[in-house]
This record gives sequence, structure tokens and C-alpha cells, in this order.
Amino acid sequence: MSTTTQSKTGMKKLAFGMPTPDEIASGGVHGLSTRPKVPPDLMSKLNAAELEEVEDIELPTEPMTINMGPSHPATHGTVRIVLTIDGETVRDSDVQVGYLHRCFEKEAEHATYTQVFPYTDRLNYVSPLLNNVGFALAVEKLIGIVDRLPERAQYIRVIVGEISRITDHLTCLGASAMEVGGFTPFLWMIKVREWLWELLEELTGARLTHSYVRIGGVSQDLPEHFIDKLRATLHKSTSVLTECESLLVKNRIFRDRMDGVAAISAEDAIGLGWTGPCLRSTGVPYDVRKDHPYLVYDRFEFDVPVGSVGDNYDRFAVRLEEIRQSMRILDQAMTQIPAGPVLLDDPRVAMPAKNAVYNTIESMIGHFKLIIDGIKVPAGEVYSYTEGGNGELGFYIVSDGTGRPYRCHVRSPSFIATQSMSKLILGAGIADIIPTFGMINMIGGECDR
Amino acid sequence: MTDSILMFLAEHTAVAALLKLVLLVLGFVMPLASLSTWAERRQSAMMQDRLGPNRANIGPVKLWGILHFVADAIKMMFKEDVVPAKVDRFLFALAPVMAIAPVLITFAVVPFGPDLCVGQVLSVVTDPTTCKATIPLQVARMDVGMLFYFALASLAVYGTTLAGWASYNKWSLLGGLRASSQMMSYEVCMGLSLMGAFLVYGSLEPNAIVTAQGSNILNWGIFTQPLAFVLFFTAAIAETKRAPFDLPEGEPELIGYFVEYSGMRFGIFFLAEFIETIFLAAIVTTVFLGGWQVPGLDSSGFGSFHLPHLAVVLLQVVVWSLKILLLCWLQLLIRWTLPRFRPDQLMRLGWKQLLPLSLLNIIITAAVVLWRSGGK
Amino acid sequence: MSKADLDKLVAQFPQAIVSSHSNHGDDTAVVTATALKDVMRYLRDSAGFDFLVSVTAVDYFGREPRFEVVYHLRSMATGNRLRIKAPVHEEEGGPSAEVATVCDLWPTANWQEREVYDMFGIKFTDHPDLRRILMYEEFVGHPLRKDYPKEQRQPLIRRDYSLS
Amino acid sequence: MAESYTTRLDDALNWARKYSLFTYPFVTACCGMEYMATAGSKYDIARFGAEFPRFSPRQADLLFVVGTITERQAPVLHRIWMQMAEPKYVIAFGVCASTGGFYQNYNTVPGCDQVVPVDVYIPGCPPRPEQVLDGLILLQKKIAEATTWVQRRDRKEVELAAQSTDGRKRLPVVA
Amino acid sequence: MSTHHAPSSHEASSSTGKARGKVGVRVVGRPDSLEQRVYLPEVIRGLGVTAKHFFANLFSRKYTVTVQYPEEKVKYPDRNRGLHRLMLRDDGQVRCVACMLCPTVCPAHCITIVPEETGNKNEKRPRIFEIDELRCVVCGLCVEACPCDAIRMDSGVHAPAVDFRGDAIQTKIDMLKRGTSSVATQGGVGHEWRQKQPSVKQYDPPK
Repeated sequence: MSTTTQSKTGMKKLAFGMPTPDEIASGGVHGLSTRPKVPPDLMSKLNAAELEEVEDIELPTEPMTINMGPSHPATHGTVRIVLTIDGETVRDSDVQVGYLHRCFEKEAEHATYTQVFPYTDRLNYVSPLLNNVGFALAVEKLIGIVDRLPERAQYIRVIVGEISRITDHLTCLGASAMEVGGFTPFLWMIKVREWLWELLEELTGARLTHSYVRIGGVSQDLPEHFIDKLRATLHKSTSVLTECESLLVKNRIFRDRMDGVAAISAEDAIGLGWTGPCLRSTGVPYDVRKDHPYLVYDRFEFDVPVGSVGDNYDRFAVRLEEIRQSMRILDQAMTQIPAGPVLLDDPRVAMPAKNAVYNTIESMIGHFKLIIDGIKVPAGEVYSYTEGGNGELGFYIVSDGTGRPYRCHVRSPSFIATQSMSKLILGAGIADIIPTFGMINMIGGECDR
Repeated sequence: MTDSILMFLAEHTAVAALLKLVLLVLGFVMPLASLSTWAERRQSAMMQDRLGPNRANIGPVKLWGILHFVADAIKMMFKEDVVPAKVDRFLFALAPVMAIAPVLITFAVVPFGPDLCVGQVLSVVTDPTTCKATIPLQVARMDVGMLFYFALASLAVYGTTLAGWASYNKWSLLGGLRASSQMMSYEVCMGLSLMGAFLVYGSLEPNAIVTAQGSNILNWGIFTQPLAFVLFFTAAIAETKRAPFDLPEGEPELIGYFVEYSGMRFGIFFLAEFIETIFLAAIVTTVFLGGWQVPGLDSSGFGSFHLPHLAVVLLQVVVWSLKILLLCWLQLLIRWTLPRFRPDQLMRLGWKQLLPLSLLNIIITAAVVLWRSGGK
Repeated sequence: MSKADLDKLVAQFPQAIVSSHSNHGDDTAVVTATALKDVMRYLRDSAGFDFLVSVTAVDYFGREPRFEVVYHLRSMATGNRLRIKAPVHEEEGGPSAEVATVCDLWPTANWQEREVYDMFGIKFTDHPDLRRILMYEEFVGHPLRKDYPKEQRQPLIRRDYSLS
Repeated sequence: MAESYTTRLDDALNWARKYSLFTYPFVTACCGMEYMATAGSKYDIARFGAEFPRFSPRQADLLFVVGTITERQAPVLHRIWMQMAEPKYVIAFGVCASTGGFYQNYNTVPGCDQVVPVDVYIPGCPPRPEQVLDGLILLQKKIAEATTWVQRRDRKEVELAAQSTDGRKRLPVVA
Repeated sequence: MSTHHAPSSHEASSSTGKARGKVGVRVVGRPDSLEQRVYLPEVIRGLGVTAKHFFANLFSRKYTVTVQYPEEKVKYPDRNRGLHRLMLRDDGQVRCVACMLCPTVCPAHCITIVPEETGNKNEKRPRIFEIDELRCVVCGLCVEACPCDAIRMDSGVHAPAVDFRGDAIQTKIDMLKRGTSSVATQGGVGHEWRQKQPSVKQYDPPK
């Protein structure tokens, strides 16, 4: 309610010590001068009934502008939400992103195609390998070698991608559990994630930022006994997941926090450009892995989990079920994986073997050319999309024929999902913002790039 | 010698009360509160498959990490005390005191042992009513003991509300508002859920309630008033503002009503919360777990196995402490297992679920009491 | 995806479509900026492309028109995809220096168009809230333009702690 | 005599400060994942008494700058550091916070030490939990050796000046 | 969780040749029973799960996964990318020929090489070879780029935390200390170097 309206309606009955409307308007009362002014357009946002209600009450309440973030404990990335609240109800909000804008697109224009891989790791830093794979597929599509990728490399990409997806969802679920107060399931999930990271470290050499995928395949073959260890780890993880589930999904308090909060219809979700688990929670079975099977995803049997209401609980449950489906894919991939090379044997895109570099002059020259000039990608433009941790991860790459991308745009699912936050939290309480934000799973690196 | 000192104490109740207060607060409550900060860290670690603090050492002494809370205390005392600009300085300083004082005072009504028979401490006492002088192991024995508790507990809400208001911070204000609404709502339910126990044991005086429960475990509140036990325990946890009811704090949401407090002032809020948990455990023990009563132990000993009076009293005090420890452990377990409520759900739970249930409990209890007394 | 959709579009708007191709399997139509809104509305309402996947832009520095705004569309029913590009000039007031917003057709375009504005300085007419989104308000220039130096920082606060 | 008492007091204080580091995790980016891992069950930063994340800077002793600081974020970080109560310590967690890492562009601050004074730098992108714990142990060592905060800062500059002639390459200390 | 297969409307073929598969859809369940509605049973069950962990960890450390780091260390896998090291020739000289590939490929520009003449006009060697560990993003591209097996990151130790920014700079000497000789005329001993060279200096973290 704007202050001018207050004085017009002539509310004289004020409690002792309360500032009068005029004092508020002039900011003359001690301590009130720095109070934020009510946004002038707020009145227009209330409907007639609410307006009447506002004018009827005896004690005037003043909508309060309050800043959530950019350093707020519940914001996964860094985001600032300027809230206008009435009591604890959100009347209006402005979500501001960009606090982690690290200029991926500008950096990519200055890096060779291989050098972009470390940057892609840090896009959605919860599932770096999925970004690796997405970027590699885009460049390969532009070069025209997607169909010639070695089979083993494709399987390895599926395996590491699905492990990454599991870690992504574990982090998302665990963090949301923590934010509603369930600290114990969070740490259990982190424990499982740790097991998977150890495996990935054995394979790629790093725990989180792997830079593992290369154009034309992957950089290293699976280490010995990797498959067996992965099987054992998945087996262990399942039991921990069941325990976490018993603490969360079946717990009434947790369900109360999630059920029916921030529900959205499928039409709205499509209009807002949602993809991934968020879109699936509204009941739309859109999964790039099924819709446009890249790599060898058409050889696996798995289900697409969808929700029915599109609320926070559905988003939670869809992710939980996706972990199980990823494990199913991993199971099949581990049995199907063939032997063979892991990198395309093409001197234009793949680095020659180290032994050849050390001992033959042709390979040495090729090696130098690839490092200094980068992989020459034919001029053209391409949009390639994969299923990232948060939805359709698209790379739009324009090449001018040199070794560096002319333009590299990321269609980041969290950026697009985050813009609907304002809509989702309108009318909800402050306490609802946190799980909603958690289930949108805004990852700063991917959102702000 | 001992007898004369005890006699002196029995005669000068004010001195005795002071002594008991010092013993209880400095000898039991404060150490236990500090220890429970350590216990919380270690216990949560155990529940979460980790080890918890274990590295603080003085020389080779490590004490399983107990020294960490010593470090915390020393650090907090010597940390810069920030008083932000524009805060209401008086209320800002008053709030921590208002938070901790009521909880400490309410310990006065908690009986931590039976009456001590002066002059017969080493002999077997079969009937404590025959003692010529007694020292009650309770700081203040008043007929309205439980009402006193409720009156003071409702004062504690001022601490949090003032802290929220005085800090000149919107987040802390929200926290303070949540705290006041939550604590006021749950007080109603707490009071009503204890009503049944008052009807059953016919007194408002804590020691009388304990005595009425006796050493027969089936006569304890938890069995005569099981519904009230659950209701009171829930409401009282809500009153202590600990998870799953830690909305005023609500770490990832609001950060808390004490967001602007630093150093020892924050430490006092921190400590007050733990003292409240201990106090909650003490009240639950008194009303529902037989207080200092030990199953099967009469004032003369276990049935025909006689024990000197001092041994009986000591045993009862120790068992009382153990009961409190158990309840503290249970509270920590709950705190680290359950997710947090939402404010509206909390209010719904308090007013629409717990309150009707506690009324139902009163009606049933009253009917049963009436029926058993033959309508007289 | 489906060449037929592209052919139909070209037949529907013969004047608006500057060129079209299907390299790498991505059907692309270049649409004049003035006709963009009509084409998009037709695509959404009549051709079934009800999902706006992404909005972005490319700076072809030194070429006229300098910018291209790129839209990726998808049909939820058939899964077909389509890329629409609209060339935009740099100079204000020149031919097609601005492009109409598609926010009212797809709410998802809101932030993405803000990002394009922030990064390239391309204005979207009738956009409800055209502010910077990733950069701060005090920032001068548009960083993803090819003529913005990669390392030109514009600090917001003094930095005097480097000693420690 | 009086001096020895103050030394004893300082020792006790430093001991307490060392084992009671309430952290304020200023988590912005990827390193947050490793921060979680460090706080997680396997590495368990709680063993060092540093497990309480206090999300109010007033109550925190240790500011963990976890992740890239952008130009837009820098004032926020500076403000949070200003809000912290003395004694306060800062750890730059990972290369982005230390030097900007490979983000050398128009929006990243090349190291948070341009905005706040940093006590310990942890390399790695992101650092392994072991490296984080190394950093924490190093900080504890520094706290234990320090007499007071101000003296520690001075001593650091003196040391810096002395060591700059020892032949090893030093980064320029003046911005 | 109930499962049903929705009639798939997604059967058009995509241009990449791979047919869009039938979508097996699984609707996630929303378990809801009286037991859950009355809070208490599930709350008690939850407490049981955590209490189980508490007692198991208290008495036997059954689930505890904590590694007490400075005292206990986990051995890093062979492929782990840790501190850089410079490999040696048979005569103890650095293998690096200052070809500048690693500074070129490094996305963080953390490698500084100043070459000098060796007397042999066919090759040079680095006079200064420095890596700023506080800039290095541990991507491993330098190792991949090195054409003569001179730089490796498989030292099995991680970069130490420092309190001066300058301390993080690894000089040529530092990296040579961790290096081992590469027995091949050009190549190296491969990834089994650890077994063959047991006496690698281990990084000693501050106590």
C-alpha cells in the first residue's frame, strides 16, 4: 500500500508509538528515513478484493522490500532476489542473476576448441562431464564426424555422463534437503557423491573438473577394473538412497514442505522454456535422450520419469527416479561396452599417439599444428543439444574456419528456468522460496555462464 | 559436623536455596549445556557417518574433542562485540539477558532429588515423613510451581522478540516475529497438555507430582498420560526453537533473530538454546518420567534390600541426571533427523492438531479420574 | 529435422525470407527483422513450433548488417526444429536496427532477449523490461561485441588490499 | 613480568581461536562443490572445529571465499568482510578466488585479494579437500604463532620485504 | 511407484537417422498413507534410521567414512593430476626443449618459460620454467601438449596451500626435484613410473 493512500483513507486509529502516515511519508521519524519506499506500482498489482482488504484493516501494514542474496545461504549459485513482502507473503519479486558471469562465451571465442573443454567443465559444475559431452558433440556435428565416433568412446561418454547426472541430482536433492533442515540426508548423499567422484578421478584424473572428453572421443580409456568398481559402488549407493528416501519422501514434514508448492502447468512450463527434470515434473515426457537419441542412447532401455502436478515434490521425485534410471542405463552400458579405440583416428581432429609424437616427424608436426592452430573446424553454424543435468543443454557454435570458435552460445537450462522464479514464488511464503529455488536447481556457472 | 551444617541449612532456607541454586546451575546446568554443544557436534557427526571435532588439544590431552567447546567459549568472550549503527542500544543489550535469565530462573522449581532427612543420612529411613528436619532437593518449593514455570517461560519470548526488533535488520525482525508467534502459540498447547497430568496427580507442585508418581514405573506420567507426553514433548521442543521447529533461526531462510549479534552476546543466545533443551528435559522428567524416582526404589531401598538414606538420595539424583541426559540425546536425535516446518504449517499443527488433541486428553483424563473416584 | 516445414515457411512468406539452408541437418531461415514478428506468430500458431528453445545473437563484425539474432524453435508434437535468423544493423535509426520482441508469444524470451541486449546492445522493441541482466547497470558497452576488448574491466569499488 | 602474562593470555586466546573457527562460506561457484565435499563425511572439516557455517558475518571468524569473484560480486564481498567482527581471517579457496584462474576477462576480479586481505591461498581448481585442510592447518598455524592481529599484518609485510631479495621470483606486491 | 506407459506421440523420425524411440514414461509416485498423515509413525521410523547410524558408528565405526587427513592419507589414483614435475634425461638435465607448446595451450597462461641456448644448435632448454600454481586450473592440457615427455602432473602430491602469493610459484628446481628420469630415448617409462621410481619426494603438509 503506498503511503499516499494511507493518508487519503485517513486512518487515524494508530497504535501507540506507531508512526503516522504523514511521518512515514516524510521519513521524519527516527529510524524510518532509510526505509525503502513502497514500489509505486504495487497498488496496481493488488486486485480489487485485496485492495479492499488492505484498506479495511485497522493497523496499517506496510509491504517491506527485502533483499535475499546475493550472499544468502540458500542460494546455490549467487542470485539476488529483491522481495516485496507483506508479512511473510511474497507480493512481488525481482530475480537478479549475473553475479557469476564469468564470460564463458567471450573466453570461448579466444580459446581453441580443445581449450574450451576446461571452460565447459565449469558451466554446470555439478555435472561437468555432461557439458563436456555436449560441447564435443556440437563441434563434432560441425566437423561432420558424429557418425564416425568410435563405439567404445560413445559408450564411455554415456557412462561418464550418467555418473555425472547421478552426482548432479544427488547434489541437488541433498542441498534441497539441507535447506529444509534435513542435514543428515544431505551428508549421506554427499557421501555417495564422494564414492562416484573417486571413480571419476580414477578415470579422468580430477575429482570435479575433469576436462576428459576430446573432440573425436575421450582422452583416456577406462582404467582396469573400472566396470567392476562402478558396479560395486552403484550397489552400495542404492542402499544409502533408500535410507535417504525414508527420511525424506515418506516424512510428512518434508512432504508438507514440498507438496503443492510452486505448482505450474505443462503449458506454462513450455511457454517458459523449461526442459529437463523441471519440465518433466509437469508431466511432459520430453527427454533429449529419447527425443533425439544421441551417442548410443537408443540402445538402452530406460523410462522417462514424469510428475503429475508440477510442484516441488514432483521435481524432487523426478530427480530421485532419474538417479535410478541412470543406474539402469549404466548397468546396460557396462554389459554392452565393446573393446576398441577411444579416440577417432583422424589426424585432423585427434592428437597423434604420444609414442608417435616422440618418434616420427610427421606426427610431431601434426601435433604442433593441432596445439598451436587448434582443430580446424569448417565454417558454418550448428546447434547441437543434449540432455544436461538440468535439461536441454544446447551449444550454438559459429565457426569461421579457424581453430577457434567465432561464436559459442550455450543454451543453459538453468538460466531459462530461473527466470520463472518470480512467477513461482508470487504469493508464496518466504519459507517456500528456498525449496522452490532448490528444485529449480539454479547452478550459477551455468545460469550466468 | 555434617549434621550441624545440614541442620543450619534446614533452618535457614534462604541460604540453602542459594546454595542449591549455585550447585544446580553452576554444577549441573551450565556444564551440561556446554557439554551438550559438544554432544551435539559429536552426535550429529556420528549420525552422519563422520567423526566430528576431535583435534583440539592441550599438549597430548584431547578428550575426544571436548576442548573444542572450551575454545569456542574463550574465543567468543574475546571476540569483537559489534553493535551496529542505528540499533536500539538498550534493547539490543537487554535481549540476550532476557533470553537466558528466565530459563535459568525456572530451574528453581525443578526437584532434582527427594527430601534429605537431616540427622539420618547414614541410616535407613523407611518413612521420610517422620524426619524431624528435611532439606528439599529443590530450590524453591511453591504450590504454584508449574504455573511459575509457565509464567517465566512466557517471558523468554521477549528475549527473542527484542533481539529481532532491536537489531535494526529486516531478517532478524522476521525471525523475531516468527519466534514470538511460535512461542506464544505453543505455550497454550503446552499448558493444556500438562493439565491432564495435574488432574491425575492432583497437584501443581513439581515435587508433589514426582512423589505421587512413586517408584512404580506404571504409575509414571508416560504411562498414565501417553498422549500428553507426546503433545507436551512436541510443543516444548517447539518452545525451545530447535529443529524441526527452528523457524526463527531457520538457517538457510532467515539466519535468525540474532543475526546482528556477535561475540559473547551471540554466545548467550546459543547457550540459552541449549539450556532450554536441558530445562525441557527436566520438566518432561518431572511430569512424565517420575522425576528422581528410580523404579522399585523406595526411601528405604529396593524392597527388602535396605540402603542408607544418603545412598538412596544419591542414586535418585544420579538417575534423575541420567533421565535428563537421555532426553537431551533424544532431542538431538530429533534435531538432526527431521526437516523444518513452514510457519503456516507450524501454526496449523499447533492450533488445529495439538490443541484439540490436548483438549481431548483433558476430557478423557477428567472422565477417567471422575469415574475412578466414584463421582465424589 | 524436417525440410517440409522449412519449404512451407518459405512458400508462406516469400518476401520475408531472405535465404534458407539445411546445413548439418539444421533447417535455417533468414528472415528480415521487420517481418520477424509475423513469421514467429505464424510458426507458433499455425506451424506447431510452440517451444522457443533459445534466443541469441552473433556479431559479424565488419559485415553489414552487423548482427544476427538467432532463434531456435521446436515443435513439442513432432520434435522438429527450426532456426530463424534475423539480421540487425548496428546504427540506431537505420534499416532494421531493432527487432521486435517475442516475449508476448513465449515468456521464455524475456530474459534471453535481455541477455542479448546486455551482451550485444541489440534493442528489442516493446520488450517489457529491457535492462541489463548479466552485467551491472554501471557497465559501459556491450561485452560480447567483437570490438569490446576481452580484458577491459570496469571495477565497481576501489581495490586497495593488494598489499596483503 | 606483565609481558609474560600477556603472552600467556595471547597463547590461550590463539589456541582458542585456532580451534574454534566459525566459517562464513562465501560460496559463489564450482569450488562450492568441493567445499561441500570438505564439509562432508569423508573429509569432515568438523574435526578441526570449523564446521559451524555461520551465515551471519557478525558471528563468523573465517571468511572462505569460495569461487570466482566477479566485478559485480566484489562490493558484496568487501561489505561482508567489513561486517565481520575482529579477529577475522580470510581464505581464498581455489585459483579463481586467489588469482582469477583462467578467467581473465572483463568481469572477473583477478583474485579476491584485490578486495579483501587474504591470509591463506589454496591452489587447485577446485582444490581437493586435502588441499583445503592443508590451508586450514596453515591458517591454524598462523593463528597460533600470531600475537595479535595487527602485529601479524605488520610482520607479514616486513617478511615480504625481506624475502623479496632472496632471488626467488615474487609477484609484484603493489597493484 | 506406479508405472504406466503413456501412448507415445513421438514417432516421427529425426534427420540424424536415428529413430526417436518410444518413450517409456514412468509417473513418479506420491506415496500417501494414513501412517504418513499422522506424522508420528514415519517420524519414529526416521529416528530409527538415524539412531541406527548413531549406534553403529558409536560402537563400531560401521558406516564412518572419515579419513583423518593429515595423519591418514588416501593414495591418489595414478591418473591424478597433481603438482607438476619436470622429467629428466639420462644425464640429469631437464628434458624440456623450450618448444613453448605448454604455455601456448595453457588456458590460464600460468606457465612462464624463458629459453636459453644449450650449445647444441638443434635445441634449447628453459632458463626459467615457472608455473604459478595459483593460476593453474589443473586441466592437464600441458601434459597432453608436451611433445617430449618433459612435463607431467602425475607426481601424486597436491599443490600446497600458501600464505604468500609468490610461494605458489613452482620453479624449475622445485619441479625437477620431483622429476624422474625418462628411460626411453624419447618417450618415458609410461604410467608405471611409480613402481620403478619409489623414491619420489612426497609433499609434507604442515602439521
